Amino acid sequence: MTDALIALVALPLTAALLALLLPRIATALVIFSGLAITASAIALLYGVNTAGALHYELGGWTAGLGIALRADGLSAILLLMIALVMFAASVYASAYFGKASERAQFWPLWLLLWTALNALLLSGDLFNLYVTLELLGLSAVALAALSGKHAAVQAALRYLLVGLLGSMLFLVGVALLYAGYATLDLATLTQVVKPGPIAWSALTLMTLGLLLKTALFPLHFWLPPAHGSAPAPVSAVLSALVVKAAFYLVLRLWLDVFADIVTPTAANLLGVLGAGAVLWGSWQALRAERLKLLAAYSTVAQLGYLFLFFPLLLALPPGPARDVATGGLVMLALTHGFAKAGLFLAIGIVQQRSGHDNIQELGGMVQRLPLTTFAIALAGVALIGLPPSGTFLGKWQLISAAIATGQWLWVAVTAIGSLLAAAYIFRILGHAFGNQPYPHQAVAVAREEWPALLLTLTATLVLGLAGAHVWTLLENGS
Amino acid sequence: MLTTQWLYALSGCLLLALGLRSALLHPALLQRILAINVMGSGVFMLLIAIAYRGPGMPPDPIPHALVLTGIVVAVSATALALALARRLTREQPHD
Amino acid sequence: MNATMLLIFDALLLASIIGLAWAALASADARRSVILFIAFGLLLAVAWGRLLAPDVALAEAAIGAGLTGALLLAALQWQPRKTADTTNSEQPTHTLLETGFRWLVTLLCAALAGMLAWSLTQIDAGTAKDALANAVAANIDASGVSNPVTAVLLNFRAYDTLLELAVLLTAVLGIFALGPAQAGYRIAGPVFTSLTRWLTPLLILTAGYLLWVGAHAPGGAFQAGATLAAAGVVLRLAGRDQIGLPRGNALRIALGAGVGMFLLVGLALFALGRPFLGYPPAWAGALILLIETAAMLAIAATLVSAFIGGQPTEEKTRC
Amino acid sequence: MNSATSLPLLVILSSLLPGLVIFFLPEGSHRLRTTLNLAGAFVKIFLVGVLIWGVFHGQSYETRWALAPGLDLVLHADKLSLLFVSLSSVLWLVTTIYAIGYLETSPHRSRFFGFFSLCVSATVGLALAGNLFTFVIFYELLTLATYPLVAHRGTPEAIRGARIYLTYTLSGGMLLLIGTVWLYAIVGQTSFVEGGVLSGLSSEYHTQLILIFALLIAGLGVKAALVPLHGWLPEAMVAPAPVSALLHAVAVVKAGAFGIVRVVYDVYGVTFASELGVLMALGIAAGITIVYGSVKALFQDSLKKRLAYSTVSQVSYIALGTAILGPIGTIGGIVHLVHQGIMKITLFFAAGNYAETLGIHKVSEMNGVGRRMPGTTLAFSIAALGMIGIPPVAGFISKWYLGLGAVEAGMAGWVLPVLILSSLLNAGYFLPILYRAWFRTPAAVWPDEHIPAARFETHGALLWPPIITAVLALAAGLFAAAPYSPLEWASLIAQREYGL
Amino acid sequence: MNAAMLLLIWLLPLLLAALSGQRYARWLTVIAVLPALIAALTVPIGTTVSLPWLLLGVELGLDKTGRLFLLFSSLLWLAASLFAIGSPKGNIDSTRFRVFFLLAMAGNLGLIVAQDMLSFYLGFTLMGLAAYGLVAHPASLRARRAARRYLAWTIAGELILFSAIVILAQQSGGLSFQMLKTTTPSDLVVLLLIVGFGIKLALPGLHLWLPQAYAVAPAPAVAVLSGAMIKAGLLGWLRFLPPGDAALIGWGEVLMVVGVIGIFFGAINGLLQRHPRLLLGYSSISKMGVLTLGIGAAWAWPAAAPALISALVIYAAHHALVKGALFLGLGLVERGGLRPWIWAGLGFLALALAGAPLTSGALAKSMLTTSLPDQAHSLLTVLGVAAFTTVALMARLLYLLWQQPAKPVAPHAMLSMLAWLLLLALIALVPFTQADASQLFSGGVALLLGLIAAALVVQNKQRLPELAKAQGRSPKARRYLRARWHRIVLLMRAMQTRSRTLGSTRRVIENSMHDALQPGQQLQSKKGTDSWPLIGSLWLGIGALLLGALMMMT
Repeated sequence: MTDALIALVALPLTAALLALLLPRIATALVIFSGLAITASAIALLYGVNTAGALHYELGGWTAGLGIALRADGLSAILLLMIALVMFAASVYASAYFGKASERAQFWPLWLLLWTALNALLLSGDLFNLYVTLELLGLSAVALAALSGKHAAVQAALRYLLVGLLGSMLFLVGVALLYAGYATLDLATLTQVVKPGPIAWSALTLMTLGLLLKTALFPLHFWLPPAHGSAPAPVSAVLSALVVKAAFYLVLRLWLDVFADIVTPTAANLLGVLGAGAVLWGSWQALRAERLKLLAAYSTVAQLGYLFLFFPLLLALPPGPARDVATGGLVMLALTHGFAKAGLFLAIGIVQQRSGHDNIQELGGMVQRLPLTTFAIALAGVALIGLPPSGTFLGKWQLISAAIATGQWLWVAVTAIGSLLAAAYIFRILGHAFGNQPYPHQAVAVAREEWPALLLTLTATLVLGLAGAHVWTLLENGS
Repeated sequence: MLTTQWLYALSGCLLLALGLRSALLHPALLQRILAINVMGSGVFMLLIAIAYRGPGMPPDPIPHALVLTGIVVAVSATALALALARRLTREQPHD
Repeated sequence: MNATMLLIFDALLLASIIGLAWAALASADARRSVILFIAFGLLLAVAWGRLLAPDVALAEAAIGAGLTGALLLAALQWQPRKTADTTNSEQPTHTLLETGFRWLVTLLCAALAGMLAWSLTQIDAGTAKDALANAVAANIDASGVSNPVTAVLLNFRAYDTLLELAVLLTAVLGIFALGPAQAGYRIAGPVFTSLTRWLTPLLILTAGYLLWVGAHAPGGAFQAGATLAAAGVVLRLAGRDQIGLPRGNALRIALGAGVGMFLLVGLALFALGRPFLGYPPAWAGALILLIETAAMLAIAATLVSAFIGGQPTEEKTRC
Repeated sequence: MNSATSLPLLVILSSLLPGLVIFFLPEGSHRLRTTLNLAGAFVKIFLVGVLIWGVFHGQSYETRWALAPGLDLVLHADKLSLLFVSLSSVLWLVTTIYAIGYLETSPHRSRFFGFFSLCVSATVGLALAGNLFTFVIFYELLTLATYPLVAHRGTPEAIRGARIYLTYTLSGGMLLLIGTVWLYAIVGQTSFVEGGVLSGLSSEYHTQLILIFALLIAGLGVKAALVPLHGWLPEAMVAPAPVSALLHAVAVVKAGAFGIVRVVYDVYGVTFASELGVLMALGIAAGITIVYGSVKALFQDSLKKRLAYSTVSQVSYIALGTAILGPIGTIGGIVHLVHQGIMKITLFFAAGNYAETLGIHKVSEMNGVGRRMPGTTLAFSIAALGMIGIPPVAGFISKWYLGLGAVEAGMAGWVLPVLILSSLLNAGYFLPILYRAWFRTPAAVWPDEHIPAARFETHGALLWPPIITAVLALAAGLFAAAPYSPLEWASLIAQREYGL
Repeated sequence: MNAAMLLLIWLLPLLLAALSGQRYARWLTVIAVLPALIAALTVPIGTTVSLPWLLLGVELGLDKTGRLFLLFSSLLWLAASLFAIGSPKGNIDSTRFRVFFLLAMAGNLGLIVAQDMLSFYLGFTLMGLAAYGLVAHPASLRARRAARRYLAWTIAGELILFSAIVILAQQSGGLSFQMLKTTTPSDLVVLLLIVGFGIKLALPGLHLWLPQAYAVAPAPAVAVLSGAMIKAGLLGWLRFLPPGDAALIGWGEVLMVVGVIGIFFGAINGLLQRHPRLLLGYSSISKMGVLTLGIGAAWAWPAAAPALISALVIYAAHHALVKGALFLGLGLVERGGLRPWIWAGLGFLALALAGAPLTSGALAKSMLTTSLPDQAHSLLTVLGVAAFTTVALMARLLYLLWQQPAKPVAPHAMLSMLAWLLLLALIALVPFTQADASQLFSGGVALLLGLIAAALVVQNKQRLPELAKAQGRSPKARRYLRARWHRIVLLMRAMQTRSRTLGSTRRVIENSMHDALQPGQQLQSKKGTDSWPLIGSLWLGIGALLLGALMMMT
């Protein structure tokens, strides 16, 4: 079972190297390794489900001296999501990048990003987390700048600076913790960390760095341009996975490692920022005039929901109630991952076929690109939080927990945010349904349409209907 | 903690703050990239100060290894940042 | 040197470091900033040496100050000359609000430093914090090398290093994706050209030495790679396009060599039933050297590529 | 899975699967699409028949599927759900036939029929929902499935109408969701149980329960078009006629009303709701809506808008019946669920026929249309009289039970005047139409005559659906006391709710 | 068999209505009425049919009252049907007319055999609404107005009845008339029933629909309207509020007062009319006053009720046949012009209505007066005066017919004349089969007095229009009335505008929502979001807050 832990890092990294060395067969290689990685993720999930949390000591050195890879229910689920989204986006990208030279540059970076994501989710070591964060950041920036357009490069540069600032603060936190507790192993740290200036400062600094990376309002400024100007498969992965990786770390730190340190007030602060993100992000998405910007702002908003969970989880006593709410959080994160990736992929199709992604000029799209429009609609369903998407279940738990703990503000925020989401999604669909003649020759490629469709279907149907398994997995894998 | 550790650790903090401030406030791109490097150096100094055990004592090798890794990561990031910045100026001709 | 002298030295050193950093960051002139930053890096190397971290000192000198400096200097080539003017002209445009925010940032940065300092006072001098250092010492024999830093870097925390090499690879691939390298440097003077004739082999030799010595003394793949890269930089500065950097497939192999070798070793061991990256103690030394050699090549190729700012084009190859 | 656990699911799938297949059919494959549509409709009716047979023989059908801890998707066939299910399956069949005729030559039929089937699937799911959670899911699905239908024509007006529709319904859905979650937070479950589940709660929760009730009703009231939440209904009239028929008679509006019935009877329990004092509020809201809708309808010249406001008014009869404590009022409300459906669908079919055959969209253009299209106009007349509450059309039965229930509950003082006033107003806006259609001399040319009178006054597929539903409306009233009539059914439901 | 016949009373007209578009449809109306006639003659009293599955459970049955009602109604319908068949094609010989005629017939005849409230109500409504089609049949503006007024009143009446029935059903716990005999109705119910049926019976104040409807509808339609259908109100009272309940005593007195008012109100108004149809219409109002009076008396003196009811039914039958025949006669005149023998026939009918000896009128009146209890002697006076006014009215009718030169529009149709003559014969002969001589000779004095009065009235005919003016028919008064109506119209319009304003307010809100949902071109502001000092402050500020929050632990 623990082989899967190694495979999840080694496979994409090896594939990246091979793709670098053998650009001609890179596409086939990516698809093949993508399948293998997905299989590993499934194996890992299976293992976690049957045997509980797994860990693997690299090099045979005990954790502390060496580095341990760890996987529990949460990380295993997210890893599978990463695998599926990346795989779908890979299939899409194989058609999206028309020129062989483009693909040759793209695939190695793409696989490195995949490596980084997997490594980050599996890492059980503070400093190793820093390295994976940097690997993730650099590969994401490199991919975001891939188009070479001025706006893209500019956005990527800002993305890079922001990412570096974030990592730096994270690293300071790591240093502080090492100074205080002489360990880098998360599991060890969890046991020894005590409230006090070191823990407070370290948590503050690490959180601060991660908040910047996960683009929590009001630190989201870098995200829309970066996600909005990257190539479509990259935008998909940036929005769906990369920001979520940073969020995952925040979650880990706050709920596991520093569980004894965090206070309700601090969690409320995150909640307030989350609320700001929901409202502001949704509002900006509503005002966006380009599809990609809309999707990017929607990401800002959707991340906000995740942060709304912090005050709720802290207010709930540890036990079943909190576990159920945590499941809701995971469900939201999962659904958003699939839906947003699918949305960006679909937007990419629109952009390629019509040469633009101006929302005002989408008239007739539903006739010419029915499957693409359908994918956008499905993604919209998930983003709004309508059933049967997983978001619906997630928001249910969000509202439920808020009511149970008497935190009505978050209920209102969720409601308004959802309605704003509906407004921006149906703004697209309204234009798409227009009966104006669609001026562009639009023949969609199945390799592009189907990944988008399947991802959004996963978000809306699979997660919604098979959602109970998420809770079971989290419970079994803890 | 030893006085030396203190001195260096505090300087590290200072460098960090200095770098952070400039990274946020400096109008020029190049200096901001430098500032982030300065920040990194501050953290490295902190780590190495922590590793220090006094004259004649073998220092803790782990922070050293971390810093080594950090330096390489920093140079990678700097190189990428500079490349991006260069691409940007090339795109945007100035006279 | 007695303790007081040492303290004064420390104070002076740190004051210089901070002063240089301040000066480098406060300057609006890019060139000035870069030069001050290189000086800052060199002084840092001294500081690392003072804190008994010679590996770091070497790396800082070679990479932090050296190659970063080179990269920055190269960047000055395309950096707009009139940064000073532009910043001057920008200065008065700060609105009151903006000024307020600037002060606030300054204040908060100071607070950050204060908070860190406060936290540091809380570090108790228990024995626990030596636990890891002791563990390293205890396991050093099984690591295959005697330099503890190298042991940590390439054995205990080899996984970090693997990913770090991946970071390097990512950076260079990112740079390559931005476009081909540009020949844009003026040819150095004849003195420099002749200098390169003996400087280059010297650097290569140094690199080899650093690599070899890393197993038991300060040094290792990174320092060696950086030195090797310095040779490339020197050649480049001498106006050579042919700077020892391979082209095409060979370059890709070189860039991927570090990660590749690491993975190869790790996976091979894994296939043989060992833990991933778990060297058998008897082979550890050799394997580490193998990996380090590949890593050195990769680092050098990467840094030179970064320095020339892109993928060297095939057409420019001189026969 | 045996039939007891799979049948409710199959009922949904019988329209869902054909719908999904239809999406992918090329525009030209008319025959296959029609076959699929009709096959689905007939299979559904057959399955519903099996369900009815089983339920009346004491068999219990339930599909249960866990979606999250404590949250089960439950499809449960009880008498109330079967009433709604049978209504929607039968009317779906009729509407499908009608839509096939109506959209004969228009573009994007695959898309249309795909969403059409989804819409019905959602309605059936909503009807079969065994708890409020499941109900909410299908309630939202219904919104989604109807949006493309309203926007179908793609004109700016259609898209505007669809957007308004959506703004209202999604906001309503959100309120419903919050109410449901709140309820869940208090009770820990949301199952529909005859007689309600809340009466055991201590009085400290009562304020909360009242607020929850307000949220739930506000959420459901949007679809049920309770004033002032009705604004979407006239705007959604831009949709093609079969869609209007569906919105007003089978699916959307009915879903809201059905939800109100569920909440009052099977969540709160009507006695408990009455104790809380919320029934009276609901009743007053319904009363205001009934009168307001009728008054608005008086002033509409557009036929479809007049019908739309009529719906606003009529659907609140259901809410009114729900608000009347006592089995008789309950019967009135529940039976009107069916009666309003068949009558209103007839009216919309007829309105569609006028528009499609002669290009008539306004009341003022209807002079003498009875002579040109006697079948359609006869159907229209029967339904309109039923709406006024003229015996023996079905509407009378509803009105009768509402009135009787109100007297029984001691609410006659205001319910009867409301009923009377509404009937008067109904007469005021329907009878002039009938007069024009039957007694005025027709204009020399019709506004836009597409379909010449041949063997029938219009296409057979357009003519027969309204006639069938008109006959149904007549039969539902005439044979109200017969076994298996909607009324009998409603009585059985009411007996169960009151534990009689 | 008998049960089937009762059912057929309902079913046959309805079924035939469905066929009335066919070519052979002319005789359908005659066929449709036959089951009722046969049932009235052959079906034994006490026959019941129970159809629990129909509607909310239908009970049909024939009792003594019902039988007589059925008899005279079916006879009148038969005569009217025959009369209608003789009418020229294209006018009332049309599918539409036949459908409404048959529907009204089904309702009217059906409600007579109904033994539960709902089937009665069903018949009543069917009759009332179908009659709208008869009134509205002529394609004239006047007919349209009259029909609209008729409809408004009818629907209002039906809704009031509905409320009453609902309450009554709740009070009695069932729908059957049988149960009502043991139920004490509440005052509200009684009031509602009085008003509801009072509209049909054209009680004064509730009569406004009647004159114009009678004036415009085709003759056979008016015949059944004035003869048969109007009596449904009476039957309604008898069925829903059977005398004998103490609660009705007070209401009986009220009803008697109303009846008296009705008698004179109808008579005086009738005298002021120049149009024979209007005159006859007001005469009906007056006669219905008599019936109202009778019912009131039956309620007020329960002991006398059985006899009174029999008398009232006879009176109703008499009035139905005579008034129907009068209208059919008018129809003949309107069509083919006045012929002496028609005038004679009308004269006979007028005498019968006025209660001249040897006519059905005498029989009916004498039965009514004799069945009144002793306490009701004042009513006798009233009835006497009423008879006097009837005479005057009839005299004026004959005079008007004589005076106004009729313009023949078409030749007389054999069938129509035959129908009328048959009806005349029936009216003339039936009294002799049913009554003893004393009853037939009563009322002579009143007739005599009446004739004298009529002569006086005829002499003073010049002054009548002035009287009409005094009644508020002057142009000025008419303007006033119109202004008042106008004001109501204005009010309605204002309401409409108000609702439109509300609508537009909502539209403004909606539009602004749309604007919000669909903003114009809004450029991404780079400056605002890219301000590093601001972002830095926010970022680090969040850090400071976070640290503070974390430190709040202890």
